[in-house]
Amino acid sequence: MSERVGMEIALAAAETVALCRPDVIAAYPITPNTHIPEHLSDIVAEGRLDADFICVESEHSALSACCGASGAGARAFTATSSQGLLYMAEVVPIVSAMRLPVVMIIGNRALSGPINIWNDHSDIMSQRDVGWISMFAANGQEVVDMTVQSFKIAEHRDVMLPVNLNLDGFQLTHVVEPMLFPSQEEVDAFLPEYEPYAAVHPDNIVSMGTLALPEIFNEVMKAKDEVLKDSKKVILEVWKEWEEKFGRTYKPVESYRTEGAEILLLAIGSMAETAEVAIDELRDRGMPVGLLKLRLWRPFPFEEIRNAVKGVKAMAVLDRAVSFGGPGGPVFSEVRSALYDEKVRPTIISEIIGLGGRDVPVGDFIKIAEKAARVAKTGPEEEYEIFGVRGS
Amino acid sequence: MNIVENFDLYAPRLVDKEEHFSAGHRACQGCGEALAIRLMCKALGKDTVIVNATGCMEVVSTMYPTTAWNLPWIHVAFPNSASVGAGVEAGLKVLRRKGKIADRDVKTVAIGGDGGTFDIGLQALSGAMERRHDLLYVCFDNEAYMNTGIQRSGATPFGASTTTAPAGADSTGKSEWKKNLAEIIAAHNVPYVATACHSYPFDFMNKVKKARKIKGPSFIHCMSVCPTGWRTASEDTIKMGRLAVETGVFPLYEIENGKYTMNIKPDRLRPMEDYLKLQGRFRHLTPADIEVIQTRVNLEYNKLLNKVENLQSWEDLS
Amino acid sequence: MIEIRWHGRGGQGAVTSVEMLALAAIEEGQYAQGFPSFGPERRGAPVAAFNRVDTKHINVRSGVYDPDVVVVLDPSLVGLINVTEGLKQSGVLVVNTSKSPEEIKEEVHFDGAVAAVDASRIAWDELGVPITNTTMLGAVIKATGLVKLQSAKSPLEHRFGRVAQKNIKAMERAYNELKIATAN
Amino acid sequence: MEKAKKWPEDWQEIIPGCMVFRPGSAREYHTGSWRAQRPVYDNSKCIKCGMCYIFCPEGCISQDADGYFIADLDYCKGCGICAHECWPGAITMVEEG
Repeated sequence: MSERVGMEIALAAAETVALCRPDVIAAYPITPNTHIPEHLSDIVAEGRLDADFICVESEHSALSACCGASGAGARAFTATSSQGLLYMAEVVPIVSAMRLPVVMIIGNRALSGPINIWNDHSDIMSQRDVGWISMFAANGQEVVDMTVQSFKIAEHRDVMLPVNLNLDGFQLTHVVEPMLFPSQEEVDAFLPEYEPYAAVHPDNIVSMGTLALPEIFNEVMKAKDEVLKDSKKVILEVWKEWEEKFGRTYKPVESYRTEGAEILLLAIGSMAETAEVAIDELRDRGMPVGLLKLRLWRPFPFEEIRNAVKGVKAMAVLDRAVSFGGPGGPVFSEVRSALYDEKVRPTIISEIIGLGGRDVPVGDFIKIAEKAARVAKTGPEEEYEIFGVRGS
Repeated sequence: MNIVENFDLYAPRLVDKEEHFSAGHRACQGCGEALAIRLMCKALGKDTVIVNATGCMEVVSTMYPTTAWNLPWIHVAFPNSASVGAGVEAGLKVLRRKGKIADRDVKTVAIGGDGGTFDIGLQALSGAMERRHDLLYVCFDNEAYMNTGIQRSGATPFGASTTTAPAGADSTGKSEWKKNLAEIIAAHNVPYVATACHSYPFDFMNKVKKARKIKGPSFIHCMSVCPTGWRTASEDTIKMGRLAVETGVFPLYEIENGKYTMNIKPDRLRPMEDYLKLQGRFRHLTPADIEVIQTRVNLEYNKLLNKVENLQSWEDLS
Repeated sequence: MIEIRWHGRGGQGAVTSVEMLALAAIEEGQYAQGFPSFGPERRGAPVAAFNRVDTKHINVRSGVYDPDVVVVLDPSLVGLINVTEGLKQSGVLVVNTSKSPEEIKEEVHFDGAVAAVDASRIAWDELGVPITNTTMLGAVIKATGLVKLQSAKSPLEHRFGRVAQKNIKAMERAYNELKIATAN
Repeated sequence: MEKAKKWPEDWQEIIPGCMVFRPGSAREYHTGSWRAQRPVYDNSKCIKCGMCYIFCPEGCISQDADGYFIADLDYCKGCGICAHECWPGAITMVEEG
């Protein structure tokens, strides 16, 4: 039976990871994810989890050790944020190329510089094209649920890819709130023991991490791309099973009050929850506005995005990262590109908000929705906007 | 004629006949590193997992869809064979504890070149040694970044001309001395640290066997002659390694629990000129340059002898 | 939904206060958030921490701007910072002070309700340290009625182990000794 | 050992992670073509010490039934180490072709 417990979400993430019985955890402290490995080391020290906690000397080594452990056939977990993710960056695309189902929780934080420890999505957006499955949680319950799901998806024989689960630093990691925890029996029933496709052991000799020459590299990349795209089938299956067992629904793109909506906001991460409050207010005022919440970032849910915008006149895509000198926020450019070939498509605007921990209160979502309603009639006013920036 | 140390007739009887590192690898003609790896694998035997840093040996041995390895082998990147090794070791340990794999001792051995060990991988190596993983790390030192075309590393000796520390009108090649890596690792209180060279195959293999038995971290620094990078004749690979030892520029010694032992102690050191003159990378050196090198080699050798004579095992100190 | 802002100094345990209050509410089946101000403040610096309590899932994840309740853990902060900033007129200010609530009301020019308790003295008496976070929890529970006093006991027991009973005693004393000056 | 194609033709044939499950399959590639000179043994001088075997970077020298050594010319790159290290002088390097 699930138990309702109040807890800091970072600790809840650690507790849930422990329910998934990882064999090896390797992590390095960095704000705001630190409480996750800290608490996992507590759980191991208390004897509640039979795992090796490798207290590595860098994030590069954290992900490297996870590669080694996963390559040896162990279930491996790590967590990081921001600069830590960048320090891992060399190893990140290798993990997916080697088809090692490592699970990583990222407590999203702005990239330096200037140094800033607070939330935005510039860290994960910098690691977009690396072949990992990438998902966002919007509240503590989703962190708990998606942590368990992540292991199952990653380790599925048709997937065998690493998963990063993103939760907003501080806005989620440091918040105490109630969550329903599945029992150990429920997790064990949902998540089978990890059976590696291959492992480095003399009983079954394999070479992992080989060299690929130009004669084969296109095919290798195509194979990597196809398996990531195909993983959506498994992701949907796992979410369906989760819904059947636990009654909570997960979709690649979720909608909130979109019936009859002419204006949409599209948000990612925890701000999608705050945006709901704004939608309620605007609906009360009679504005036909709804909200899309993007949960699955990679593989990108093209079909779901196309279906979700039918009949919509204008949509504001909210990004928590800047693509400097680029086409607008990274989520925006993906969404716009998904809709380019549609005969009828909404006007889309890019609103970049909440950088480096800048608070995004309900009123900001209302103003953005109002702007979207305006451009539905007049057309876009600029390529993209850093919303609410002083001096403009 | 003293061809090899402790010369044993019928050498093949003394070693594992299995070729765990198979022919067909694409190392250069006369590659000392390929030889050293072949010998290391014979000493390790089959219950071994090899964790390879990016470098010549990884590139020449595992061109997909083939592999030269008859041992389980994993490569991830350049700077992290020690941390990948740490993960492999931890993974195998936990899986064995949980009864998910066979209950027998499988040694994790991380390997890297001098670039991957002295320079870019030093942090990961230091971390792995400090954390006391049951891990043997073997550095195959050919004294430059050979895989990328002979660039200077922290292991490149003073005076060597490399493609990033070239000799020229205003330069005598590398202007800094080689980093003393064995001492750095020994300072981590690693119970077994040794230097070795493929030119002394039985000494090297014995050291590998000794290190393999250590429950905890161990480290071997294996000088590996690179005919391409050193600009020596391919048939001289063994001779060059022997000269490195006989001149004292690369003495073979062990540090066991803090106690130093000199394994090969020539009666008289040969002059450095004998070693330097055979190598294209040192061709530009003047007699004065060689004198500077000779002085330094003498000093370092004497420092080592001093340790050999005076330092005791920790066990005798406690 | 009730929003609460706690003022304290780094090291005084404001974050523990918000956690304990959130856990007490959650224990009762309510929904609650507790979170720090996320700043880099170190020991001694003025800090804030926040609660939201509601009977249904709370989806707001932005800052707290118009709190219903403000709690001041450290008497020296009154006058140093604007403790009533954004505080709703219908709300309540809960202060650790040796002064009367009427005096505080005058001092901070607040027309709403003010509650006062000498939490520092209680903390000295019961805990032997001037850390008022658990003591003030009792004051807040009394002033707001958000949760039952009983509901805060198990989070305190879980958090404080051997010294839990002392903290519970301090909390109970603050609950009983709180004085309230009603809104104008 | 099953002889594989030099390259997998299609992307569908790529083994997950480019793993290789055929230990020692590098032997499919014959490095003997790199050789400019080959070792020739004079068994009348051979004392069967095995130093050529020990020092071969390719590991391509083996012992025959009589205890003499032979280099596998499919793999011998002609580096000359064996000849150089053979102190009784039983091996000489001979130009190919």
